[in-house]
Amino acid sequence: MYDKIFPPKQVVLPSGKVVLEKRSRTPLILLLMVIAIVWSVNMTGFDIKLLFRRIDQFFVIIGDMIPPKWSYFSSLWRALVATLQMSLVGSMIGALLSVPFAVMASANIIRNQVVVTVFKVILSLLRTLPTLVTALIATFVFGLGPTAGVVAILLFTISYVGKLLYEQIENVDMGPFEAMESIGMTRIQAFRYAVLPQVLPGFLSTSLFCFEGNVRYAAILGYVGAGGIGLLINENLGWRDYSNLGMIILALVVTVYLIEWVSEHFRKKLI
Amino acid sequence: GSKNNSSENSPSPSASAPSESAQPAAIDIKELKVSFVPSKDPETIITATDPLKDLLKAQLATEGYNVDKVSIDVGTTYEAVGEALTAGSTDIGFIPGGTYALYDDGADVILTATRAGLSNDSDNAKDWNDNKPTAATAEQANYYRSLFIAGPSKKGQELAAKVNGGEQLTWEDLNSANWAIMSTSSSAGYIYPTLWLQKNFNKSLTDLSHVVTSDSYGTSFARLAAGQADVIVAYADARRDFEPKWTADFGRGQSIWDETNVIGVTQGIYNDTISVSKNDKIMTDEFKTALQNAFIAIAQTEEGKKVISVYSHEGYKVAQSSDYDGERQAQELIKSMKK
Amino acid sequence: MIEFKNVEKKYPNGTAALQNVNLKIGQGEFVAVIGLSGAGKSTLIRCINRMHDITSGQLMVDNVDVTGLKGKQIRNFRRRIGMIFQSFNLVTRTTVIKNVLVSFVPDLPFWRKVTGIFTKEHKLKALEALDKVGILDKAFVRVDQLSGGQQQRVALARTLAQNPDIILADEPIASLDPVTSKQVMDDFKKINKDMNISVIMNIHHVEVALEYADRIIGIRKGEVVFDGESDKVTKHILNDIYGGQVEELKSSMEEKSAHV
Amino acid sequence: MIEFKNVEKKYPNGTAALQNVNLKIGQGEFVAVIGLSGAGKSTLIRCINRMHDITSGQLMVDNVDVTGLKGKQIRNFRRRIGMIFQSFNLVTRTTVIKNVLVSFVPDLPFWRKVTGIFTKEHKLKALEALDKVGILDKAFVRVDQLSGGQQQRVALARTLAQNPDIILADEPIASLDPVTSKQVMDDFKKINKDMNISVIMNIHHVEVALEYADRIIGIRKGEVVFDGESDKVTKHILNDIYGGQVEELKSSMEEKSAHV
Amino acid sequence: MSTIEKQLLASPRNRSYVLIVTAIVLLLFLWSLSVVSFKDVNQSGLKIAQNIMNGIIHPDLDLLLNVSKQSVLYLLVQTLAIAFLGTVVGAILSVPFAFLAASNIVPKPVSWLTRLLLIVIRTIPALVYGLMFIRVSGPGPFAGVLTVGLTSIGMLSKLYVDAIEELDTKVLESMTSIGCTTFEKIRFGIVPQLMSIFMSVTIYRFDMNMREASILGLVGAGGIGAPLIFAMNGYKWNQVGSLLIGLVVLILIIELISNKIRAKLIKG
Ligand SMILES: Nc1ncnc2c1ncn2[C@@H]1O[C@H](COP(=O)(O)OP(=O)(O)OP(=O)(O)O)[C@@H](O)[C@H]1O
Ligand SMILES: Nc1ncnc2c1ncn2[C@@H]1O[C@H](COP(=O)(O)OP(=O)(O)OP(=O)(O)O)[C@@H](O)[C@H]1O
Ligand SMILES: [Mg+2]
Ligand SMILES: [Mg+2]
Repeated sequence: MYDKIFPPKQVVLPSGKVVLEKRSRTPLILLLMVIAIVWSVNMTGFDIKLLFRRIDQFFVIIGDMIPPKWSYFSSLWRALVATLQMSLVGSMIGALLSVPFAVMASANIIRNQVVVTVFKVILSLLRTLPTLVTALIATFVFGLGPTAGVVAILLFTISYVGKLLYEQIENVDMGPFEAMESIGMTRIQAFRYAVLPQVLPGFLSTSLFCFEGNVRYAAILGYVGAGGIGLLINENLGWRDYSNLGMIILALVVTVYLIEWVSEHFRKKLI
Repeated sequence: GSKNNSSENSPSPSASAPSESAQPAAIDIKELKVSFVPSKDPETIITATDPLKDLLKAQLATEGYNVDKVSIDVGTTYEAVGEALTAGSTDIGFIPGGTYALYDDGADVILTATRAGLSNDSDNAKDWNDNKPTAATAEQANYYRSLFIAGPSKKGQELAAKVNGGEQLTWEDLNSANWAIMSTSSSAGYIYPTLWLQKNFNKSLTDLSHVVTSDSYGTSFARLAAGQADVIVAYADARRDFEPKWTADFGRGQSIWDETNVIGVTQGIYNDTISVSKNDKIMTDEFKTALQNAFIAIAQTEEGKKVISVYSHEGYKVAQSSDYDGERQAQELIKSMKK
Repeated sequence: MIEFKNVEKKYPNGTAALQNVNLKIGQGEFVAVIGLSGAGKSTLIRCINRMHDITSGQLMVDNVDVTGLKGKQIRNFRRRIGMIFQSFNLVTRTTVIKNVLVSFVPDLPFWRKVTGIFTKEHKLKALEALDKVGILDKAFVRVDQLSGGQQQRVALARTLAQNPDIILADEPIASLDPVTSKQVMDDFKKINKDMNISVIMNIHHVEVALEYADRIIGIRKGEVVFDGESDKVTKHILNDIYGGQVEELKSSMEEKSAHV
Repeated sequence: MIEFKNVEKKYPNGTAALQNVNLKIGQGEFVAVIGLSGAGKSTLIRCINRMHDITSGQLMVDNVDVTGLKGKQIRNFRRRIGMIFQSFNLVTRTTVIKNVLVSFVPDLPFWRKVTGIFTKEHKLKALEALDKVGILDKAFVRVDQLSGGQQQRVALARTLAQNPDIILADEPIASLDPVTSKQVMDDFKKINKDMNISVIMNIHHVEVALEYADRIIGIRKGEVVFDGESDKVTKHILNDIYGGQVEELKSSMEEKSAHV
Repeated sequence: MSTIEKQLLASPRNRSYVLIVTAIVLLLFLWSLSVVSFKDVNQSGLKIAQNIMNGIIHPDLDLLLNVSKQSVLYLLVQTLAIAFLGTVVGAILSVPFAFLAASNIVPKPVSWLTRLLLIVIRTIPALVYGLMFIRVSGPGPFAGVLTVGLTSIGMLSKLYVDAIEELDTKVLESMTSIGCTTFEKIRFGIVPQLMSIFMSVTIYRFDMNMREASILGLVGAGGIGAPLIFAMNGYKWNQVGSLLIGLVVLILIIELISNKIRAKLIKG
């Protein structure tokens, strides 16, 4: 298409040979990018000068957070633990459930294109549904508190890990899969023995990243009464109690760091 | 997009002021930023605020100010507008009294909204139950109350029966119920109910054993209807707002007035304010007065009424900082209880 | 015994990859299939274990019509036929023995299939298979740490562990260097002779084919144009199989020998 | 002319990779360096363009003492010497021509370096280089779509575009199959003869070395144990270079020829 | 046979390790499972949930199709602009972070410190960033862009780092042999390798940012978020439904396009 509008350039070598050079798409892409950026800048009122002039205001709240109020830890750790539990359960179940979804959405494993498309769209829809909405609905179904948060996290995990997983599965080397089939395995068995070992490290790493993300995400879930540390964040934001907020964030940072450290340890073992 | 933030432009008498007959030289203002926080459930989700821009421009022009551009933003949290006012990144904020009191280091209150008064205004809960349903009156009020509302659950009925029977509720009665309240910075959903508990039982909302926070009054009422909560706290006309939903969406057989009862009434809460930023060079006393006049005038036009009704405002009254001393005390009290 | 009767294979896009194929291959034969690229060698081999379906004709293996098999029957049938690929098709992230153990999966009870825990007996069998191809010492090494030749041997061991009657090999030495190729071909020969397993192999190296195989099948444009003992292959026959391109082939053969 | 005078190279960990090396290589020679793995072949080659520093002795290229060069001088000096690697070392994600154009980068004005926009003249030169190695038609194809042999040719073209006096090649055909190897070796030979570029090549395939190179340098344990014309290499000499392991080598050679 | 048995005995014993790790994970899981309870499931709650769903799947189409400056369509387009520009900002900020965090480029302590900083950056909730930026620019889409930009950094730089750590450094060796300086090596050896992966990661993040629009509503940072939250708070689920439909259609279109581009970038 593009090549028809911009016919390839001819390059003639001194020896008389002729090479056709396809027109680069880079200028067109750059042009489109520039147009898109200019349009968005207009649309959003983005103003880099204002940003630099007033950037000091950005740090006011950070300044208020330091030093964090250490004594607040005694009132936040329960909520933190609850948040961790919520995320752990939601992420683990979600990650496990995402596997069948991802398999059904992989064009190279499932031969029926309709099934594949349907599952891809399901995963996409799941990701679009705002977690706030799912969490709120969950509070009505499962009552108030962490169960609802778990469900919301679980749904999000399925959609996020599921999507990354099916992308990995579709990029996998299908040779071993073929070999397994030639041995007489079913497609599901062949998946288990030929594809799973290849995607396992990636799967674990996305799941752990998602778990860590969920710990932070659980912070927002407090907003709809799904429990956890989110309630405390909202409360302290409401009261402009930024030193307490600083303590919460510090506690979260330490937690996330520990999770990352542990997950890195196991990921290295696995690869 | 705005190329310049208004706060950086001090008002200057314009050289080429349009010579409007009897007016003194008009003052130019590049941009005026107005931020809204609907403190109650907004009438419509579409921010039908566009007409306000022109109304405000027109009114300010008659006060001798030429505003090039009015931009309006709608946030959903009070803190966002509060911070913006203190930082001077917005000029005018429609915020609840509680938020004003919390951010008064950077915000000045200029107006209080007035709204239709209600047919009940007693601070005795039984009166509200005897005179059901509550209706709007033609009178304007600049304050409202918060109610403790007991729902159709067994516990809720039990509490209501006690109140209607003229008995005093005990702390044990309240403590045995499931509560749905709003976040801590909400006046009607947290602060004033806490004050009430403090006055009557020397306790706070957080002392209750079974209490959950809702993201919105809608959720509170839904939980009340579902029996997940026995008691909720809400602004006085909330039941009017949720009357249709009660039977339609929350699936109750009878009307909200039949199934819910008031078991406590808080003192008056000042209505929403219009506050302006202190850290904003254009906010001279003259300009504040001009704004006060402009908003009051807008609220009297047909078109203006329509716009502000989106936020359940019906008119504006000039306000002083001292009007909110009660609010400040309440907040002090709650903060000291938290510690 | 494998028997092709008037087999034809058309791909969905209309390519007629096999036409009019009639062949009988007895148990224990070592057959090399040669032909130009695109002649249909891979298609021929893959029809035997139903990795592809034929479009008409009959394909009998031990007097069973393969075309009629379904689902579980196909899978059981495939268990008897080992397949070796040009690119080995191993799971490179796991150990050698795990790659071999895979052959036992279809026989396992469900819980073992899911957990991937194998019995001691199976492990011994897998090790034996590795021993047969001479890489017992690499059993617990990860496959991606092996050379190409060693990897092909793992693939061979995987197939042996399956205890097949027939081995199909699709250009098993194409991605190996000459020395390793020789070792792998020797392995094939040994297995073929010692265990009486039929070997049907696609191969591009004519000289290797002539050296190792008992029987040569030449394919051109989807048709069998030669079928006979290796010793009977003449330059003329090669010319026929390779459709007049034998001159090129010859020169490339010469190049190669000049080269090594 | 390249001249090694008593060159010694010790790695920081104490390994003496080169000792007592004295060599003179004239312009336009085709030299093959052979020896066991670990003998020091790569080290020898890499000292020439200062990818490694020698620890004592002198290394002169065209009567300039290479050891003394610094920073920009080294870079300018390297521009005259092309280097080819076993694993090609191309940027696989871009087109062939962009890989070749990289040779001109050090001569570009700053803005061109930043934007990566090359002159038409440079493009022509790059295309010519590609023409010389016979893959002009692949000029605008992404490298990862090429076969190994084609990739090595791109590397060769990149080096040619540099217009070097000397090409150093570290096992350029080790990862290629026999047919492609031959093509690449022919390219080397052609360049060497037509353009009078010196070629110094490490190589494991003795037969190939003997066939193509004018001169053989045998290295054992960091020392030059043979230096002479290819025709003069006898089994005895090979035995010496490969330290008694020539029996094995021989058998492997026989295997190979049996094989092709 | 005996050598075979010997070899079997020589199999690496990591069973106890695997068992212990599995046991720990299981225990953690069971311990966490204690937060889950289903005793609060009741009929009227289900009824309300059902009504909510019912509202969402019976969207208020008038709202969606009405075209004015404040219509859903306009706000959707504004969300698109916020997400796009936010992603651009995030991508630009992430590049230096990624290089500073890549252990094969900078010394260990530097990469460790950068990683720590990245954790801090991505741990601060979007709500808090929203407030910080509102102090800078006031409520509105500009604050939204900045918030989106900052919240994108966490994921973007992590995926960038992964790409950088997989760099093929052999190319650099050959560039050294050509006589290139460090700058030239980065420009012509590293950038071409990273470009397409970075682009593909960034496009993925753009897609995610569109979906996070509802969170922006919480801080008044423009776009479809505020109406979405208002509609939720007002229990107008048919309005929520219509907003979501608009969002979903837009996102599906974007996803379709971005998948195409990403496939092209990766496979060439
Ligand atoms: N999946 C397929 N769909 C359509 N046509 C195919 C397919 N696979 C192969 N073909 C075509 O069928 C013909 C035979 O292909 P086949 O792979 O059997 O050849 P081959 O002899 O194995 O060649 P090579 O030596 O290159 O492997 C070729 O024309 C090929 O293009
Ligand atoms: N960077 C290094 N640090 C320390 N020792 C090294 C280094 N590189 C090579 N050596 C050692 O120097 C000796 C010569 O290595 P060199 O790579 O030159 O051998 P080679 O002849 O090229 O071998 P091969 O054929 O395997 O490539 C070997 O003993 C090797 O272990
Ligand atoms: Mg084939
Ligand atoms: Mg070497």
